[in-house]
Amino acid sequence: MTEPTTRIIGFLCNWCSYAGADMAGMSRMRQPAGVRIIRVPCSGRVDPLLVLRAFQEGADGVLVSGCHPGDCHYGSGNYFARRRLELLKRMLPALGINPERFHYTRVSATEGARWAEVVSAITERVKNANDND
Amino acid sequence: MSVYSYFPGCSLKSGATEYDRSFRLVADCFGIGLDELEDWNCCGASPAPHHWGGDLGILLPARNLHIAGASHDGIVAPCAGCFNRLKYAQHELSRNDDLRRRTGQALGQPVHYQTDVLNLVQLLNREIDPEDLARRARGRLSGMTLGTYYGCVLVRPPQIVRYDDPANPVKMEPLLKAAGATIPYFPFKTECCGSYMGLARKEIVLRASRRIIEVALECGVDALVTVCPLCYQNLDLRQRQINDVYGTDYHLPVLYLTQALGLALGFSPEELGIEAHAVNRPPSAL
Amino acid sequence: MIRFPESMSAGAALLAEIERRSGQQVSACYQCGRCTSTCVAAFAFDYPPHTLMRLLQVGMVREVLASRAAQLCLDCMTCSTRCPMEIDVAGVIETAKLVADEAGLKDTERDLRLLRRAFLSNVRRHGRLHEASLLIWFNFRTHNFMNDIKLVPLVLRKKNFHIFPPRIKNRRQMLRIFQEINRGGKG
Amino acid sequence: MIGFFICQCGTNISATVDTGKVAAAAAAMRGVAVAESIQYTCSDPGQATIAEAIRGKRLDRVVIAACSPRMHEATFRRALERAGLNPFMLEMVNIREQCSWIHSDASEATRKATDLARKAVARVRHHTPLLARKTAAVRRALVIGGGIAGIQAALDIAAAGIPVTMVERSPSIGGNMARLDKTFPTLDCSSCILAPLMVEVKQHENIELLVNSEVDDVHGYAGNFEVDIRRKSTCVDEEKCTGCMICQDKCPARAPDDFNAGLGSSKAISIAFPQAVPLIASLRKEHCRRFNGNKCRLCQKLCPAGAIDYGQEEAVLRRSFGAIVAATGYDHYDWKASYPTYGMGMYPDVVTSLQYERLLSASGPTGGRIRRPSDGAEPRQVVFVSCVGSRDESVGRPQCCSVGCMYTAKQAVLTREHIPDSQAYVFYMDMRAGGKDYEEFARRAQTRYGTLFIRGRVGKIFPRRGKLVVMGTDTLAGDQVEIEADLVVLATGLDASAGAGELARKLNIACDRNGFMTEEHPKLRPVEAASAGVFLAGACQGPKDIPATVAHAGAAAAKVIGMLARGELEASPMVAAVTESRCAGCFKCRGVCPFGAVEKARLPDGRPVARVIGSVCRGCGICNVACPPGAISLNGFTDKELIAEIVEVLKPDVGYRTLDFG
Amino acid sequence: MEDLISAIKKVLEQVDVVLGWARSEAAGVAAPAFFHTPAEAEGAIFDSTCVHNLAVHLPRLADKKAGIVAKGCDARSIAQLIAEGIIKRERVTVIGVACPGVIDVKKAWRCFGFGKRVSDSGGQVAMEGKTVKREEILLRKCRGCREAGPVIRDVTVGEVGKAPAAPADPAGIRKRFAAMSFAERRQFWQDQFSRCIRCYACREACPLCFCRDVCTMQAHEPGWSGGATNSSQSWMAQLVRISHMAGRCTGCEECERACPVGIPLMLLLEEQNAVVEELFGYRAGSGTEAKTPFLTFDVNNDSWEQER
Repeated sequence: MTEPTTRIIGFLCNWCSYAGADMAGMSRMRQPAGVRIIRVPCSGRVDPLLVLRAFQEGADGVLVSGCHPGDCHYGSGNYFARRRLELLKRMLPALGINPERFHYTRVSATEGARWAEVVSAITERVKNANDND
Repeated sequence: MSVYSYFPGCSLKSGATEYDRSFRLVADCFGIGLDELEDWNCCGASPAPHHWGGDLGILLPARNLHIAGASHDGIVAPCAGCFNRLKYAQHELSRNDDLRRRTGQALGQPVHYQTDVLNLVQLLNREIDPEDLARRARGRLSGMTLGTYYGCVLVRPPQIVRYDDPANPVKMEPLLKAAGATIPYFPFKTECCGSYMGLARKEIVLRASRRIIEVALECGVDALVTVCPLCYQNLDLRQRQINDVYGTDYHLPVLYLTQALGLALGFSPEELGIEAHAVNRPPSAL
Repeated sequence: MIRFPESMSAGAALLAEIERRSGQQVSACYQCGRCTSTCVAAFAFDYPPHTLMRLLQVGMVREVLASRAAQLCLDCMTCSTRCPMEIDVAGVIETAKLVADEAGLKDTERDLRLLRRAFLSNVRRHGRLHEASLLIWFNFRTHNFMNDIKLVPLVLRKKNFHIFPPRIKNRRQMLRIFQEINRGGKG
Repeated sequence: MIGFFICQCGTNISATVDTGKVAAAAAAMRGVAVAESIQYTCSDPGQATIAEAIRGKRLDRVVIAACSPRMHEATFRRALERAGLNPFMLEMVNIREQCSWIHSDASEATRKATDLARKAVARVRHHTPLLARKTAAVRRALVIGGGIAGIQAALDIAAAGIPVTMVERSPSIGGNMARLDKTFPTLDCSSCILAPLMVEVKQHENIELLVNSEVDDVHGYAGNFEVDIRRKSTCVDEEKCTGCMICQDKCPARAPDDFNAGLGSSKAISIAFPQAVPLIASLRKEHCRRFNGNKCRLCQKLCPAGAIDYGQEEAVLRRSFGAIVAATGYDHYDWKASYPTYGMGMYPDVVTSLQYERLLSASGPTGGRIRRPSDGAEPRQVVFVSCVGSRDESVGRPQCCSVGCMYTAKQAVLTREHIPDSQAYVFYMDMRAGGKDYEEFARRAQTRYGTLFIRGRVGKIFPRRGKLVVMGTDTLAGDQVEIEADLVVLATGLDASAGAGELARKLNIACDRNGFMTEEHPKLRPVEAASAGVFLAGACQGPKDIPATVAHAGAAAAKVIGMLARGELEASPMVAAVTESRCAGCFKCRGVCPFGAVEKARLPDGRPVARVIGSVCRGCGICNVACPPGAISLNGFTDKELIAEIVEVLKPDVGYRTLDFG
Repeated sequence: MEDLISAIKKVLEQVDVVLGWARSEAAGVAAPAFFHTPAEAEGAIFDSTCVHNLAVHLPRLADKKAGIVAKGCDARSIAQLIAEGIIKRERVTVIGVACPGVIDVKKAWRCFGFGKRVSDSGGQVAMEGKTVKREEILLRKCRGCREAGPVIRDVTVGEVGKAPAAPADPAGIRKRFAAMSFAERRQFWQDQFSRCIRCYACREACPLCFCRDVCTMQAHEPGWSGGATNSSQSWMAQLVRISHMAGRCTGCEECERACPVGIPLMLLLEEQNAVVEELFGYRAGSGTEAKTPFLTFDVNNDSWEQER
């Protein structure tokens, strides 16, 4: 191993973002190899503690991706999620985690290209996150 | 007794002295103290915001706000245009640090701009109890049908002046009704009279003002009531010009709100300066 | 003929400036024309208000800046309160007026510009508006000596009418305000 | 005993991922009894290999590394089931769409596939067998609303042999369609096509019709709803009333005419309209003299059937239903307060499009002759104003009403048909004529009927010498327009009907920002509401014209029939479940559940605990996060499973770890 | 004190028990007491040594009618418990007291010696002849107190609403923490939690931690943290608690006061409360009707990710 791979845990909702990531694959869009996707039914299922647990286990970054507003398969899961995750994002500095390491975003089932862009961009940002700030 | 800083503005000191006079008479009647602002300056009116980046439209009124300070219960500007400029300046100063800094520089000290800015209707609504007014009204407005004409700048832009319903203002009504007048629905109460175009582009003013008078007569009003000297000028002073251009024969009196209330309170048309209006043929019931 | 996309790119910078300063989104307009419907000055415009908005949308910003309409707008804000998309149309036009000045487009409606300038220098000198001298000066400059002369006796009838209203005392402060404007603004 | 099978997918996977190497790594993982690389796991031989291993090696859990679970999870679940295993003892690893297809470096891809395999093996250890539960469903449907949508849905459901109860709050069914004169683009008479259907509802043996009734409360869940229906007091015995109208003729108290949209007047006791179904009178107490302090009892004295009962009381019926169809329709936008520029209702000759329908209709207050409300004169110049309360953010109505363009064109046509020397002007924004034959119809309005279409919005309407001046703009000509009109018709937009929001709350379904009820998926589930067992029909879901409403209602009926035909419902077992011993009784789960799937229960010792109604739960897991003691958890996505995934997928720190947190 | 005692007696006529404080013979501060009879109520006191937040007992008394003597900060906890439906408003009678601020007993002991009894009179805190000005040893929360008037109260004793006039806490650890880099903060918490003994006093003292026996901080399932007393697992366990306090913590500081090894837990809770207030304009315990922001959402206004 020459350079340590930037490992990012992605929690993706089954209906939008996971399908979007599949779409990116079907279009053969190259993506960073460090992303490990965990499928959840809905971003509303993502407990902020899961994110913290991923950091504790050594993840370099965590990404939660769900449906666009109004598109949630369950109606409101992404709305609950963004409140919880926004709090988490703003709490991270106090916990000693550069908030650049955590992102939550929205990718729909048809947005394969967007998914590829999102993971590439976020991998870059995580890579550049300076913990001595 | 409440005392207000009184910002007459240029009009009330020149072309609209009767507005100034009738305002003072009515204020006296109800024990409203008016303390004319020391060394006030022009609010900038319509031209100031259109030149030199527009900031003059804030700095000129800002000086008046600053002079008023916090000395009284607020500052009253009977001229609707002045009221609008003062509100506008206040709004901009409250959200623009740089502007505040520059204004302070010009004034030589940090600008004080938070005083309560009131228009005439607001002031009268605050200070006059309609029941009290009804008791003191001598019946000279009863049987009269008055069209309330608010114009533009009293209610627009709503997010800055924050006064009355911008599409259908009604705040003059309670006072005039208490004074005995009948107020019909007047659909042109906020249509523009043509503003300051009288000198340079007269045709705009004449066309706009004609329409207002035409609709007012259609609604059966005996007189229009306004709080704006410029509206007054366009509707009353230029009524003969309208007749000349359009071949009409309008004689619709245009009163300031304070003149209408003054009549109800028993002052004579002469005292109120109504006889000096262009259309000074008094409405039948006067 | 409007050529896309050249037209859009030509107007992009000016449009962005107008949108930024007015805080309005010109692209929200769907050309219903309600602004024009009750505009009291539109009959005197070269372009009605909704067309001004359209010209901005297609990038023909200079046409708007140089238009008579932008100068003649009364800023009565009727259009702004009635726009179904809640666009402050008057604010957009007003901003166009300022941007036109800064871009040096000063040829349209010279009389009107003259009047506004005269008004302001009147205020600069006296601190307050001196109506009579403004009227005389304006009529003289526009060679329209009888303009509104018939109104004069009507005004003179009024009690306490000052032909020469008092100047303000602190005229130095007034000058400082105008200096500040000239320093900060681009006039 | 876990079986691990990795698919080569021809070369789709094996070109980048060394499947043999991954299988070897998997074989070393705890609990893995067999690890194989297979050319095509989804093929018959592939599935046979897996089934054989399950039986031969006594596997109780299976991990398959292949394509996306969205592709073949169902396939492999069935394979497990056929091999005698619970189908939920499967875990899939997505190494195609999310690995081999997006990476080119073989060693990177292989390492990632190994990580993912380890995560899946760890996860599958926590799987428990899940059973799809079946619940009996009540074979009866409730249709709320008796307009054309409700009528269509009820008739379709009843035709399939499923009993229906229709609840209508007004005295007659028929809804808005009954008030229309003619319909676009065919100009056939609205009541001629509607009336037979109304009668059919009344006469259908499988339909119970409850008018003057409203849904009071809804309990239960899909298959087993308990609904309280409030029957309002109308002082008329429905069984006895024959619809002879004697009471209405003799009643001395005038009352507003709701059916005629406020034009003309009716009586305190009346039949809603001549074609009403059921044809029975009802009494409006607020207008009746007897209920306002007078002694009048004329109607009771005169009624030949003895149907008048002043003491009639409200009643609440409780019924059980398997499914509910909401068909509450629309109301026209109440424009008066928001459009002072159009006179706020001060001018009698500014009418709404619905009022104009009544003026056109032969059953209307003018007998089908167009007359101005102010003076009864026949108008010559009629101005139509589109988009009143539509496409107007300033009054909070950004949406297109979707029918205004067409009904206005129709009304313009009918105006010329009624008054040949009249002229119709239509102020429009954009002509939206997207239906079959619609554009052709709109063209004809222009060419054959001489309607003048003016593109622009009206700014102001004011009176002048007995006429109304309409100030607008012709944006195409680029100039202001002024028309002196005899009559102005406002094409008001469509709102969700009054009370729809309240009903939606009772049904536990959402409404969009415009107040219309929200479907589950805008494309694929257009008639299903987000709550299981609740369906939407017609304009309650969004503005629709008649053909679209009928189609939508038919679709809702088909869904109801499909659901209730088998008599029982099968629910996915991947739903939330409560470990009662851990439940602290705080009910935060209940607060966040979008579907109302959590109910309060009490343990024998009196302790309150949450309980999940499996047939209502949809498996989102929002509750799982909200539960502090972790008592409620989502089957198939438990905290334990997810934590195991996190821990394992990040396990080999060598060459990886850059962040030391905790 | 007479006012308080008679108030408690009055309330006792309608409830089963009143929670309050009595003089303690043992420790440094007043002791929580359950008054069942008017005679017992004679022993009630209230002064700056009444540090405990008695609301912590209310969930366990949910089936009884209880009265409770409450400082401003305690009342917020009660309000929050009611808002969450943990206890019922009609079953609790709140006796709001005018609070002079309460002492940080650790600071008191630093002045007087460990374990010594302290007493409070007229702004001076005294022990065995030694005195110290009360405001010098107030708890951190009392400095810049925002809660002087109890948000809910049925009976009021004394003139409530005046916050103690004490200088703000010297920034100390907070100032240092603010200046740290992300890596330094991680190290900081590792050091802090290396001292954690997993006693769960933080949880036991917290009025809002109603899960108690089924709390996931210590449960083996589902495995948020292991049960070991190493820095990493203790830290995660605490994060579980803090996460569960989101939008619920009223900032009463009881967890930090109870921590026997002095971990600055409020550093995190204060931060979280500040973020919640910034995002949602919400402070837990502001009223009995409020809905915790994480049990609801706002479709149109929750749009932070778009701003980025």
